[in-house]
Amino acid sequence: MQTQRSIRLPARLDGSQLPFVAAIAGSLVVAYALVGPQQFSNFLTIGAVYALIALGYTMVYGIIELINFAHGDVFMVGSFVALWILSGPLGLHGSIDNPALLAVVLVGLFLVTMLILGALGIFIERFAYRPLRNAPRLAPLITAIGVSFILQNIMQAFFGPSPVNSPQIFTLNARFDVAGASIGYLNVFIVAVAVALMIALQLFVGRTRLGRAMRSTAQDREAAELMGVDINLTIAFTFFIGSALAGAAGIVWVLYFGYAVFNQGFYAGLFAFTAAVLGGIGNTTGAALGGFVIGFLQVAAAQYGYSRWSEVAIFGVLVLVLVFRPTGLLGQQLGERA
Amino acid sequence: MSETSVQAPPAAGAAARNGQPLLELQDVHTYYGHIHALQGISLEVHRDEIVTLIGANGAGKTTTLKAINGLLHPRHGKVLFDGRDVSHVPAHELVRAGIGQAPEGRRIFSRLTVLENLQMGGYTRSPREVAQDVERVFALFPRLRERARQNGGTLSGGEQQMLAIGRALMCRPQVLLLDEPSLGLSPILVQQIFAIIREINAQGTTILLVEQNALQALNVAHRGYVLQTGRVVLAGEAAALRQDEMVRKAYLGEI
Amino acid sequence: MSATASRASGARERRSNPLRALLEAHRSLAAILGMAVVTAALPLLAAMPPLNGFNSQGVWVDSFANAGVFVLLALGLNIVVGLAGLLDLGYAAFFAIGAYTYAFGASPFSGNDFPFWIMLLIGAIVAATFGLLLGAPTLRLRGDYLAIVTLGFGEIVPTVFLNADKYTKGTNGISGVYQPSLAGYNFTFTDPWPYYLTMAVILTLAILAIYRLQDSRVGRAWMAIREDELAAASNGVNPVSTKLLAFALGASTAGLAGAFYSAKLTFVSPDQFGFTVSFTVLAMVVLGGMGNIWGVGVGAFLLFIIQSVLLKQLNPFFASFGLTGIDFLQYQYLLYGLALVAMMLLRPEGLFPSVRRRRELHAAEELPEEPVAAEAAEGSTP
Amino acid sequence: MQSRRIGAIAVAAVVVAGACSSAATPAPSAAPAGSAAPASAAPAGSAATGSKYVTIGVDLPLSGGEFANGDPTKKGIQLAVDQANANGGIAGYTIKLSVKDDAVNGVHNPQQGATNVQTLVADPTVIGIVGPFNSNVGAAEIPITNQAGLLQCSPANTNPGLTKPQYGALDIRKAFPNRINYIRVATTDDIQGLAGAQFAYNDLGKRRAYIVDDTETYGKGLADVFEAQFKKLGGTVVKHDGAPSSTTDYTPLLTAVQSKNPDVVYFGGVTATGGGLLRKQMAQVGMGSLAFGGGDGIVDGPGGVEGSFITVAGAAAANSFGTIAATHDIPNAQAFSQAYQKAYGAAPGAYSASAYACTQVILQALQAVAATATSPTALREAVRAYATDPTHKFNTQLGTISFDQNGDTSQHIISFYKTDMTAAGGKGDWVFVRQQDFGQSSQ
Repeated sequence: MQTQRSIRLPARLDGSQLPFVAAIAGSLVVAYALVGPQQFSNFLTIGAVYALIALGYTMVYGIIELINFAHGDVFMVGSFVALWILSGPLGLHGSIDNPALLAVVLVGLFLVTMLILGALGIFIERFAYRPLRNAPRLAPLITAIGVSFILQNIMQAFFGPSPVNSPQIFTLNARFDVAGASIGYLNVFIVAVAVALMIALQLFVGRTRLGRAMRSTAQDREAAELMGVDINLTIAFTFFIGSALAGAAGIVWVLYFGYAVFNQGFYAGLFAFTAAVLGGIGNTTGAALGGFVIGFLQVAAAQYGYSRWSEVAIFGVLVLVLVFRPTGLLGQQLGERA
Repeated sequence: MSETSVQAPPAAGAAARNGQPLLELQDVHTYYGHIHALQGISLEVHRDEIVTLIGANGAGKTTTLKAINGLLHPRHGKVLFDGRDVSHVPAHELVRAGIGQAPEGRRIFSRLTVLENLQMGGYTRSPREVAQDVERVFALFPRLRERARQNGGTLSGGEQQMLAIGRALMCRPQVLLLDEPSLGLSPILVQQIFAIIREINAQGTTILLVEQNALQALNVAHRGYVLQTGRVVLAGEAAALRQDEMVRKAYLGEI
Repeated sequence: MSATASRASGARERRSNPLRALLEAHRSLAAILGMAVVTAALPLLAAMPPLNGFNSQGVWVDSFANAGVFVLLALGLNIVVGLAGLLDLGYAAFFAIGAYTYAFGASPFSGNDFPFWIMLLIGAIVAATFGLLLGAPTLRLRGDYLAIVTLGFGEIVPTVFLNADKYTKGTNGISGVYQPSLAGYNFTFTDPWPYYLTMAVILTLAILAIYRLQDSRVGRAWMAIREDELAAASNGVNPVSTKLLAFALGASTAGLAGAFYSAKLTFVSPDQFGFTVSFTVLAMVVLGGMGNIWGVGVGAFLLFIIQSVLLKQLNPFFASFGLTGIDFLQYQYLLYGLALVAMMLLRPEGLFPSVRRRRELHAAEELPEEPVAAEAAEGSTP
Repeated sequence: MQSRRIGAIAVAAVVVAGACSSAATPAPSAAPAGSAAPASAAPAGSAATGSKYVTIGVDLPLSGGEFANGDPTKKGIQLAVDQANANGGIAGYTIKLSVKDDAVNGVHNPQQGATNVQTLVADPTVIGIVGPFNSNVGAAEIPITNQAGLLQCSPANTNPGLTKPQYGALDIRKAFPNRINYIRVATTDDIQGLAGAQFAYNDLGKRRAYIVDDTETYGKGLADVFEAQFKKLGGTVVKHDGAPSSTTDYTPLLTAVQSKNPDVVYFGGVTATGGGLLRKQMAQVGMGSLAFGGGDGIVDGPGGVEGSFITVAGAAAANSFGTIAATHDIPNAQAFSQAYQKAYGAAPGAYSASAYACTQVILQALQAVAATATSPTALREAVRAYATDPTHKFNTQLGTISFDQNGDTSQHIISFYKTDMTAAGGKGDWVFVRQQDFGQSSQ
């Protein structure tokens, strides 16, 4: 059987997790002290995007040990789908000032985009990865690169090679002042959506039948099969969720940055993948944490005038973390399995 | 040992077991790559029986189970379950059809809790049935109730075996495949496990037991098959097999 | 499976085919002959249809020399990925280090003018040193964690060359890098042959060296580690030093390739060594057939020619069928992506899988742990 | 993309003229589209048979994200050649194009560029190359074409290092340092950075500049010159950040600099490497009212043109200024734009006009020397010698230009533009402010 992998999460908060929660809270305080309230909001926002993408990486890795390099491009497609829905069928141009209408549009946007993207994820898995499930490990890695090229080129053919503007349905100057900083409601919304999706994912994976099936399949595919789990279905479903979350990240992206471009998935995906590894690949909580860490590093580099070196900082931190914690911040320890 | 010592053919005991076997293998051949693992296994398991497969390392016992549970599909021959040819049905569907298994090495989901492991066992069934059956398993293995919230990986070997059997029972199998349930357990635990196997059988579950501990296996089983290099070399009533000279020499450690 | 077991089966294979047996017995000779034949045949092919329809022979030879750089890179990465089983996603970093080392050693920017032939070696040594520096703290990481660390390294190195502009001319790159000379003959842009022949010699030597390594104690240790690190370690193989050696050798090959590359292009800049280079080389190794030296070489050669020559001819190609309305160049990466997916689906083990590896693969597909592990354990319990 | 965009001029000028918002616009000539500059230079009566031809090589990035740069540029060349052929060719020659893509995996690649020019050098019918687009591709190509003596005209390179000896150009044309073969129609970054600093300090009265560059050749070069010149004038540079083109989120950078109270933000780079996004996000963090400036990399056409600065930045593009390294009062601007529109159904790209001009230079050189050359080799050399002779003047889409002893354009006029969001029918456009000759400060 394969080495142990799992999608792990704390099932519920108990005493053993207090140090963890305290560490997170402490890090947030330090982060706040280092960059101030305005940048704090900035890093939470961009961190949320990375975290959402990283979740898909980590789930797919957890279940089939594939570094799905096309995942960043799935996120990119998500941005374009959201952009298209807003400007195409909905025909929007500017902000929506009626909060009720805004809420309806947002709910619809998230539902439709995430469904479409989930379906795309299933499609990709079915045709590019499933046939290679028993092939040498690197074969699906190469098809992932191929899929990445394909997705980029298709989007480029449809939307052109330049950034395409999307209607920004949030009024940009809807902001409130707190602690001497001016925080956009959009930022709050994005962080809230991301956190809500992450909690929903935790609950889903932790508490539901299908979630259990996913974790079992990740741990021991054959044993899960002997429990009556349809492995193909479960893996497809994992892709569905991961891709839907990437779709959510894509929506958040167009809402926040107001544009999409065919190659935006490359670096976003790279950073998100780094986030997943930083957190301990296969671990959903770790992926989310990693996303925020990377967001913080970018913001801190900008704050202190080292933006030229922000990539070096990110990968440098990654190397350091892995040297001292070879399975990432929250990764499972090796040798757990007897 | 010689093949001339084959005693009663499997059909001999069938008179007592009316009608069609619940599970039947007809001349099953399987391969691992170029290795011809099973070279024509035929056996049958009737309702309410405990049937055991015994044999040395590499005789093909576990492989036979894999041919039954769908992890391995026979290249020739058939597997019939309840009269239906299931040779090429995928493993997860066979669970639904009523074949449950406690796999060799237990294969507990170590980072799922005991309760979650049991819930996985009942994966094919409705939540309400699962809740009922969890109680049933807890009644059978009180230890598991105490450890319900613990991760599977933290259990001792005996507890893990109980969990593996309990988990297999969760799908309400018509036939339960047990692969080496006594492996690595202390003698006392072995006794307990076999007692439980009897009890499960008494409650109406057919059992196909793969054991390397041939004596214990033949003690609980009604009938048995002796496998050697992918073939059935001997078959018969458990009591008869216990008396067989070759079995005694080769598997029961008697001289 | 232990190393000795697969070697034994390799030996069996050898006996079964006399020609193969002869060639394998004199593998060095075969490599030299093979490279000589290839080196002679390629320019001849280039002068014949259909190749001469695309480009003149000289341009083809120039492209072949460029392709040689990638063949060399692929051979080096194959040591790391194919032989030792370590996934390296930042291989371009060592390529960059080799290229910059040569640019420092022989360009008007640095004021140095060391001979190309010495710089080739120095480029390899410097790259290997960085390989050791990166590898020492990280090689104990499990498979894919190592992959991401190397990926990070692959991003860091060009960024350092970009931002340390005092020492590297930053984003402008170092231009006017000196071309090689040999016995008074100066290499020029107008004559691709010296580069081509030099590359052929380098490749031949590299192939000989890698064959030697593969068949040596070290090669067996790599294979053992690739198959089962724990078992290898318990059999006296030191996993860290063995992996480090693979890493350093892979890096030095890339450094060599980098030095040649910058000497031929006469220009290095940070953006030539990005992520896509690492990925392209990895795709070459996997497509060619990991672990198989000739397969990897052919895979790299084909992919390079597809990328830099054939895909660029899409428009003239389709125009010859009267299709002129569409700009096919624009869709070359769609085609490239489809080709990558299709090739992997059709031949997951690569175009030319090594015999050894193919056997492992197909056995692994169906082989359960049962006969190997479980029933062995069975016997050991009372 | 370490280059710059020139030829938005065409687009800008047309719309300016159309909007009548600038008094400085000369009336465009009423010449019909088909007879734009090069074609009219072809003498009548030279109607040739198609049997005799020469080739113009094209080397541009034509795939991946850089298609956006390369394709409209290529079409500018194509337009010039088609017009020349429609008028009976040049001196009896039909003109063919040999188009090469120097992008690999979607990114411009020096090695591919080198391979491409090797191919073109090997083709005896090639009399000149238009390209490359990117400076680092140029650095790999010029040594080859220099050795071969093949004329190369870049529509987009502005890095001084490619031509000027004091920036190391002699290393690049090492084979024949005094035989110039590489020319370009765009003024180098050093002049434009200087002009930008003067405009910000003198015209706009700004004193505290925040500079961001995209870490690429064009952007960083421009930003560094701007910084030096702005300080020389007495201004303060509050911070100079580098944000690689992979940057998507500029809010942390902007937030960090807010407390330093800059009164102008200068961007070294092009729209595609972040110019538009930076401006857009300035509005997002409440810095939208600050002046924003850049080089010709952001002066790339009105709103509505795909991927242009004003399109990407949207309403936030207001209060921006930019420079273009060319004269504003271009002859026949409208004719070119209309001809392009007619041929390709789209407005010209940022570099279409300069690519067109490069082609014009090659064709006019061919016209001048065709009669004297007896062999393809001689023709190639004659074209090169003619085009690079500083005494020869070329009548191009960018005005009358010649090339100095390094191959740089003689034209050192910088035009200044500001955004006007009411222009172009409310989509916003760059409007001409003034122009200045920096000829003296160019060396």
